[in-house]
Amino acid sequence: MIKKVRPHQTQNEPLIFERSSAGKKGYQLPPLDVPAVNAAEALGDDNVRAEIPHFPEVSEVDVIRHYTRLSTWNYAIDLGMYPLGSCTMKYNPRVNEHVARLEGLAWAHPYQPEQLSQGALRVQHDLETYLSEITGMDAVTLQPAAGAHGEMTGILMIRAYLESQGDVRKTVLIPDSAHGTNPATAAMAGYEVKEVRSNEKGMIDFAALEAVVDETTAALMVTNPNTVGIFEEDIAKIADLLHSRGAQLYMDGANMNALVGWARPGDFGVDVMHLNLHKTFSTPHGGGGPGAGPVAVKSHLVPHLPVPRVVKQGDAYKSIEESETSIGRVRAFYGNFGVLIRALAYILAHGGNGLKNATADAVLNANYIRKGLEDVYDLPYSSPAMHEVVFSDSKQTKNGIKTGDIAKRLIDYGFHPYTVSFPMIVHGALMIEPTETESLQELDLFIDAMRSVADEAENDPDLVKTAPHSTRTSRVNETLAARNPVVKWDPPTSE
Amino acid sequence: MIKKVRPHQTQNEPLIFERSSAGKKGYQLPPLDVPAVNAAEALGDDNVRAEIPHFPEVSEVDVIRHYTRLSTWNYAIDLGMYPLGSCTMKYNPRVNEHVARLEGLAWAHPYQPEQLSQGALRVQHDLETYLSEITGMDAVTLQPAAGAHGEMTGILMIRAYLESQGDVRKTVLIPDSAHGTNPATAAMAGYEVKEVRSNEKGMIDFAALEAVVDETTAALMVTNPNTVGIFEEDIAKIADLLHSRGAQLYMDGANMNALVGWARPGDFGVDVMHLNLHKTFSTPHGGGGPGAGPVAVKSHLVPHLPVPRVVKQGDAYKSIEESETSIGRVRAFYGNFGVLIRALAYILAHGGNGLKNATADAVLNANYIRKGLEDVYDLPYSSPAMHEVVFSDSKQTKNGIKTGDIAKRLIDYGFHPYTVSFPMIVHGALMIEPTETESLQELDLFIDAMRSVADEAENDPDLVKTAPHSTRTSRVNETLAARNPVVKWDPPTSE
Amino acid sequence: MLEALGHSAPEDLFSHLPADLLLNRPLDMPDGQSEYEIIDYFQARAAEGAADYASFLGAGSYSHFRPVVIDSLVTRGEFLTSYTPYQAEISQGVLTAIFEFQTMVAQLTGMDVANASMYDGSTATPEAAMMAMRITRRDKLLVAGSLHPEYNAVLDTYLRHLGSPRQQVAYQPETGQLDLEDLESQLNGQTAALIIQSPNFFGIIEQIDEIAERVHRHGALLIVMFTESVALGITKPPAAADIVAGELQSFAHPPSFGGPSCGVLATKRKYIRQMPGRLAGETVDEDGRRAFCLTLSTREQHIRRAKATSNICTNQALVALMATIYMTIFGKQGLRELAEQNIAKARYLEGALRGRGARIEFTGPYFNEFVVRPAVGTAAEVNRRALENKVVGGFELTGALDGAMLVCATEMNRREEMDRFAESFSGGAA
Amino acid sequence: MLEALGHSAPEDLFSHLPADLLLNRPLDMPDGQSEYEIIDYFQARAAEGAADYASFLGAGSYSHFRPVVIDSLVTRGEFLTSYTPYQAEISQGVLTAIFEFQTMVAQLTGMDVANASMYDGSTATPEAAMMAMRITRRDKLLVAGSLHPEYNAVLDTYLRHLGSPRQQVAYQPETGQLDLEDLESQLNGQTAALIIQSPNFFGIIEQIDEIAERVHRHGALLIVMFTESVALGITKPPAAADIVAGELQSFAHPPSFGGPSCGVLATKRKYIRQMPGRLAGETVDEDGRRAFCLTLSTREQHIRRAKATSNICTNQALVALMATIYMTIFGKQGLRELAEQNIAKARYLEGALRGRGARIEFTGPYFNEFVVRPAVGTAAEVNRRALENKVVGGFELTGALDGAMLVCATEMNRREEMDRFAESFSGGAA
Ligand SMILES: Cc1ncc(COP(=O)(O)O)c(C=O)c1O
Ligand SMILES: Cc1ncc(COP(=O)(O)O)c(C=O)c1O
Repeated sequence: MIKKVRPHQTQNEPLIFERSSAGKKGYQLPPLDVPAVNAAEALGDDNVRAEIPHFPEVSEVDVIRHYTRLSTWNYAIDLGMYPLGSCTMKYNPRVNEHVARLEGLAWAHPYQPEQLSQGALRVQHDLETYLSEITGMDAVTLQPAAGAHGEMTGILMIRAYLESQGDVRKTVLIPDSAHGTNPATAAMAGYEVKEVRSNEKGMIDFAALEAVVDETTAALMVTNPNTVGIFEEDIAKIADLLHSRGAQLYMDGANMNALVGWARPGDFGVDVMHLNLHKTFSTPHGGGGPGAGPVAVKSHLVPHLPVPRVVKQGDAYKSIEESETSIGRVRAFYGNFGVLIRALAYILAHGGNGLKNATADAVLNANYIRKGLEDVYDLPYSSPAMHEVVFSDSKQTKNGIKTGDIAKRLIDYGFHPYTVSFPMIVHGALMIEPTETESLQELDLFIDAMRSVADEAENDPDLVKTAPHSTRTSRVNETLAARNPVVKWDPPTSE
Repeated sequence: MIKKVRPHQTQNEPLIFERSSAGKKGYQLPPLDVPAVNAAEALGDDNVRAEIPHFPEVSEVDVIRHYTRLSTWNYAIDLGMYPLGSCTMKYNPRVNEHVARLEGLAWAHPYQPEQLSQGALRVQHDLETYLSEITGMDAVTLQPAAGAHGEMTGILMIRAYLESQGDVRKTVLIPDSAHGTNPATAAMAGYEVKEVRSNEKGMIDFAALEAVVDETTAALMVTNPNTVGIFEEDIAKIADLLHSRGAQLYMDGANMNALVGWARPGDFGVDVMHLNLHKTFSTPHGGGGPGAGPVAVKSHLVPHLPVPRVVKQGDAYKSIEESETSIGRVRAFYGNFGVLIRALAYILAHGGNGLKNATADAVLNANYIRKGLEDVYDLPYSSPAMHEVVFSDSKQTKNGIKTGDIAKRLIDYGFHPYTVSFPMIVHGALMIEPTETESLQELDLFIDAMRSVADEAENDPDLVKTAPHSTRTSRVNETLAARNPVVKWDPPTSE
Repeated sequence: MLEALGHSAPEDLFSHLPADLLLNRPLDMPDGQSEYEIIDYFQARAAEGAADYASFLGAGSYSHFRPVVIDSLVTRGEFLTSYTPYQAEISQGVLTAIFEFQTMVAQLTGMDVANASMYDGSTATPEAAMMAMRITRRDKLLVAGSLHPEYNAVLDTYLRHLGSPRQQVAYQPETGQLDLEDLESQLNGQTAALIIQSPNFFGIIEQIDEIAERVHRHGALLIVMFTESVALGITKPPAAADIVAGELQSFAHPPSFGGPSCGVLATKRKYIRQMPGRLAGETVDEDGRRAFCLTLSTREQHIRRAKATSNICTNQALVALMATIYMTIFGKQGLRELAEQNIAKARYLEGALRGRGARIEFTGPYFNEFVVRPAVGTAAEVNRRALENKVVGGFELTGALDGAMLVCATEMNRREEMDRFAESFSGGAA
Repeated sequence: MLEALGHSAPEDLFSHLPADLLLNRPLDMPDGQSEYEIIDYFQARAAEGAADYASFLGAGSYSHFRPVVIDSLVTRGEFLTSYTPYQAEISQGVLTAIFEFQTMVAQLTGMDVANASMYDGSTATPEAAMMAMRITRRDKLLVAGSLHPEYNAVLDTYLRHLGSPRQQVAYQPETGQLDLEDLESQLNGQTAALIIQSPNFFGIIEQIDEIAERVHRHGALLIVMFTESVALGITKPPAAADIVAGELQSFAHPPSFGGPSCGVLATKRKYIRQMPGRLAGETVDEDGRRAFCLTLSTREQHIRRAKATSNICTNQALVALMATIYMTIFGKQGLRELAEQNIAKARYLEGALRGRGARIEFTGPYFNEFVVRPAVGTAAEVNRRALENKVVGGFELTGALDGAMLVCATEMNRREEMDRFAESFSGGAA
């Protein structure tokens, strides 16, 4: 029985272009308080455009209705559990939205004089201080705009460091369980990628690693806990191995929600790592971004941190814009400052103890789900789970049901699906991360739904294969979309 | 074909009490910066309560989810046309919400010193000035909290005025088309109510009125345009009649959206009237309130206006708290000040011309609907329509279909129903008020839906009688609710 | 569109109006303004206010922390821009929230039923009085002398014309509580109800049970009114009352110069059909699922017209929703803690003022407001000095209490602010 | 729950971690704070800012009116708290909005296709450069000397390690536009692309068609970058470019100390498979109804891994939504009017500064920014005086432009502010 949702109406809505009527306008500018200027005279005839073809022309109420209606077609954390593994979809506190919009912060210009920027600089300094303590690292840069951007920043620092040692190396090692951004980043930073195999415990195979680390190895990029939600128990040994062979250890910190307050990468031998503030520190995903991917480093990498660097001198905060040894700038200005505000607000709200409790609850919730489902879904790795648990669809495939089908059917039960088919080392993966902000009630509903789908996979496989059945849009044809991509609206050709 | 909506999922949600878990809390107070005090010692044991039985205990995410989920079960102006006749459901501009929340206004205390209240007083003074100009009246009080409250204020002023003339009268005349608040108000103000008949044009029957106005008549309460959306063409004559017999003319201004900028009650001979800022001046209805019901009067009633009165003296604004001749206070403090802010913002945004255009559009939209539907629904009065149009269900009743059924079926088409069964002079009324903020597209969809329902009433009456079919809640049993009213949640009795 | 209707100009739409009634000039008003200019205007008005002052004003309008989530939720268009939930099938969100509101108000006040809101406390009070008159079929009202004076004035406006005699019951000058002897002397078989406020206008908690016992002995009803709902988190609920009228502004809305706020009216089950205002009730839909709808509307003006229990139609729904969210987010423990913080802050303020030689006027137990008299000079003088230190002082009293002031301390008042205010009590005459 | 899993303490959940890796002390951080304290902290930080100053800073981050409805809509939980729309059936809202965004960006820039956003303009630029290198299979880049210096620095960081030679193309010292002769002299068969900015860092509009013609003659691509999207409301779109990279911050977000903002990347249809970033595409559902989904993901890291067109994953979706709403609400006419107001304001400022003897550095056509040199003293001195009048002046330039500053005037700058700023140009040396 589906307990969590019932169908109700949602308004249909055309594309905004289809709603336009010539001459409509949703916003009025104040009258000019200076003489008007003829654009063609000011810029030259050649530089003035014709009107923007087919651009929207609608009223304010049209705008409100259009986007309100669209919004109702979305699932969201505010509506319910969003157990996307690796994404840490936790509740986004509303006070964080409030403080990020305070005029003195939201309207601060990145070039305004330093004496008028003390607040904005202090926010960054405070956040860096807390993130250093949380990670056990020596310094932090807040510039990167997202996790992948942080990876690039980190890998470039490794490159700069090695080069400063006169030691140019050419490969980066990446476990086969890694997130796609890891190899993509290494390639963008000019490295060759070599894959490292996982063992039967779902961890890096230490022997395989030992065999492959050599004098061409710049770094190993490890995610810990890794993408099957398992803590890499050899992490310290791995760090020693790399260091003994002149290589660096990069940690993808996307899964820090499993560690905050309990264990610190800086204590494992990690040289550089990124954090995803939009995961662990609750800044809202907003349908795909913006995020922030601060990078934390050990002291030997500090000279290579990107500029600008925010520092405290006496009572004043300063921004250092130049450095000889820095990798340079990775982004204009100061990173996604508005996101940093939200993350700092989250940290202040929790405090040290609150963060630690949240971590424990996240791990507890994942293990509760594991326990509730391990008899009906295949658990490829029996190692203890941290903040997420990964099953495979192997018990269901005999009826032709794949992880993607189970995911779509889960929608009918009122949940956003888990992460589908990732990590790649698990064939047909179901990657489930509840986070700490889900209540027992919601977890029980989820377990109940997943068990019910397993049952349907057994007894009514077609129901599952053709799901979802309760959404305004039935299963979307992704193949067709890719075949002849239509990525822009064009006016109907007049007949 | 239903074009406007499709079913989609909505989350189920128990009552907040059913979501509670002992010990949960959604808000943290800052630590006390003064010594804690034992409540029993401070207040005496007898004065301290036991814990509040069954009061909610939930987390912040529970709160966000609960009310977000609930909200998705509502229809709203932001989702589409809301053609409730007499309610003037127009678009509510968002900037008005913004300015009403500015700290210096939202946190202003009604007793703060006058020199620190100049802004709050000026807002009221400016609004009064504009409303006087719009209505053509001599003065305005902003105290009343809603239309009905304004009615009472107005009728009490009439009473005070008559009494000041030594002329105590005992009846108030009310047309049979009037809104229920009119007779209820007259009764609350201690008057007997006498009904006045409407004629075949849907207007007050002048002859009938003439026959009934006498020396016991304190006032006539007239709505103009009246509740069938028709302008009372004899209004000036009616005023003269009343005045010639020592009675006053009260106008219910709920339908001012048909007149603003085009005609002014002060020019018709109206002595006192109220406005509904939550109708004509777009302050949001919020699921039923708050509103504001300012009352505008002619000069002879000015001495009787309630206190406080906001006046301008030189450059300063003052609040006059006492007056011998005033009817007194109708509400503590200054009325629904936050609502007044929104209405003033609306007036400023439109300006004189903008208001006039909005009125024309409102009348145009109503007439467009009338034209689109008059062949399929019975139009009881052929007099020209103003801002709303009233049909009757008499063409549909032959198949057992009533206005209430058509309304419920309209829900399936993605619209909020019109006003059902009011005014009472039209048997089985369908009272439709589109307002000016609906686009031609939405109006066409509405006409299309109404025509389609008329068709179904003819060809598939059961479909209509059992509607709605697309909502999460099917037709609600109102009779059962009234039979043994359950108006409060009680914990399930333990077995 | 005009053309589709056979018109050539908007004027045609109004051509059936008598020509001499048409306004033949533009409205005498400025042109329409842009969003930016409007924000500018209101920012200027807001800047004329007291945003950077500490304040010790209460007296019926209170400043309390307001969780950010309240506005995040009530500004959702589905709540903000919906109408009264007459069409239950597409209004279950609002209806469910009202049902929760009614339940929480009942739980808080110890009553059986509560309505969906009244305009405010000051208008809920005469509605309660008229309800008591309907129930008892008596017309004499006793009103505590310690009622908020503006509430008393509103009561007067509402009731003057109904010919119902009203008499004041004195408060004891020492404790500030209702004078039980005076009460006894005035109660009789014509008394419809006694109206008291608790905490009363002076912040003092009344002896509700004792009072109720006396009132009921005469077949009259007890109406208990409150303006500071935070007190209900810790003080004994007025369960002995027959009708509770009050104000939830503290839970819902910043002071906003006095409105909008949220009136409540709650009573015993047996009086439900005499209640004014809307009620949401539980029922089922065609499929037997729990659903809510407005109910008992035969009490209301749109059905019963001149015989309705009240003329109220539009109420304070959105503010009631704010209060509902507030009560939910604080919850059982939070409301208690909040009340305890208010007690502690007020006691600290009391100490600070006593430290400056000020006298506390009444001995009765108070919640977060009390009447204080400066050692030298008047309340007005103290307040004038306070203003210079960016403090808005207390509410200056008149009559018997002339020269004293009513001060309020809530969880928002910082210790430093209270010390700063206290300083104003020791300056010389201004 | 712990017990259900056979645990007795939270510590048990971490007992499988090597003991020496567990943190055996509390984090060295303050205790958790209440909402009120958090607001207090950030209000204090905000108060340390420049909220009450007029400002003439642009240089890549612009202040423009921001319609209130943007935040009313993007704070709806359904937008704010949803993830990347991988599950199309319950993400049609976000997907439709992205599709609209892509369309509007294409319409605005004159390109065929645009992606769902990049981090910002400064990172979109190297992504465009790498894309051009993939398309042309060439590795030499020419970069205009009039590019935003921070963008240039980011380009350097991204490309330094890929061994791609980069050379600067000079700007004409008189007009401030790209020096076409210098361009010709550097273009050759190894050139992958030329990267220019228009309006360039100095606010000057480039001769895009002429430049494109020359670049294409050598089989290279033209990348046009912009930082001030408001210009696109009136200036000719860079339709002759092959790739357009840019920044929509002006349409979307207040400056926010430089981020978040909204990078865009648009190109010709034929290069779609070489684009980085997400793309929403139109398709149908099982019932044949129009639907949208993410598409061409074989370009992306989660499928193609080391061979992806970029490593980008999380982008700036919510800011892109803000820009989409902004473009919608201004619309066709509004964007043009807005651009015209910017032109007028900047011309007034120009006049006011000339009136104080200042020299405008370049003769090329500019939009709302220009380089100005005070008659006496330096930009730094002028800015110092301006600050005393509550004006944040222009961006101080270095190198060949030492002593001059880049100033920006938008529709938000009032005439009075411009006059006030101009006064600072005529004081003596500070
Ligand atoms: C394990 C892991 N690494 C890296 C990333 C990339 O982070 P971002 O999307 O912030 O660029 C993700 C995010 O999905 C991830 O889950
Ligand atoms: C004609 C008419 N009069 C009076 C009222 C009562 O106004 P309110 O609900 O603001 O008290 C209404 C509102 O529904 C109305 O339509």
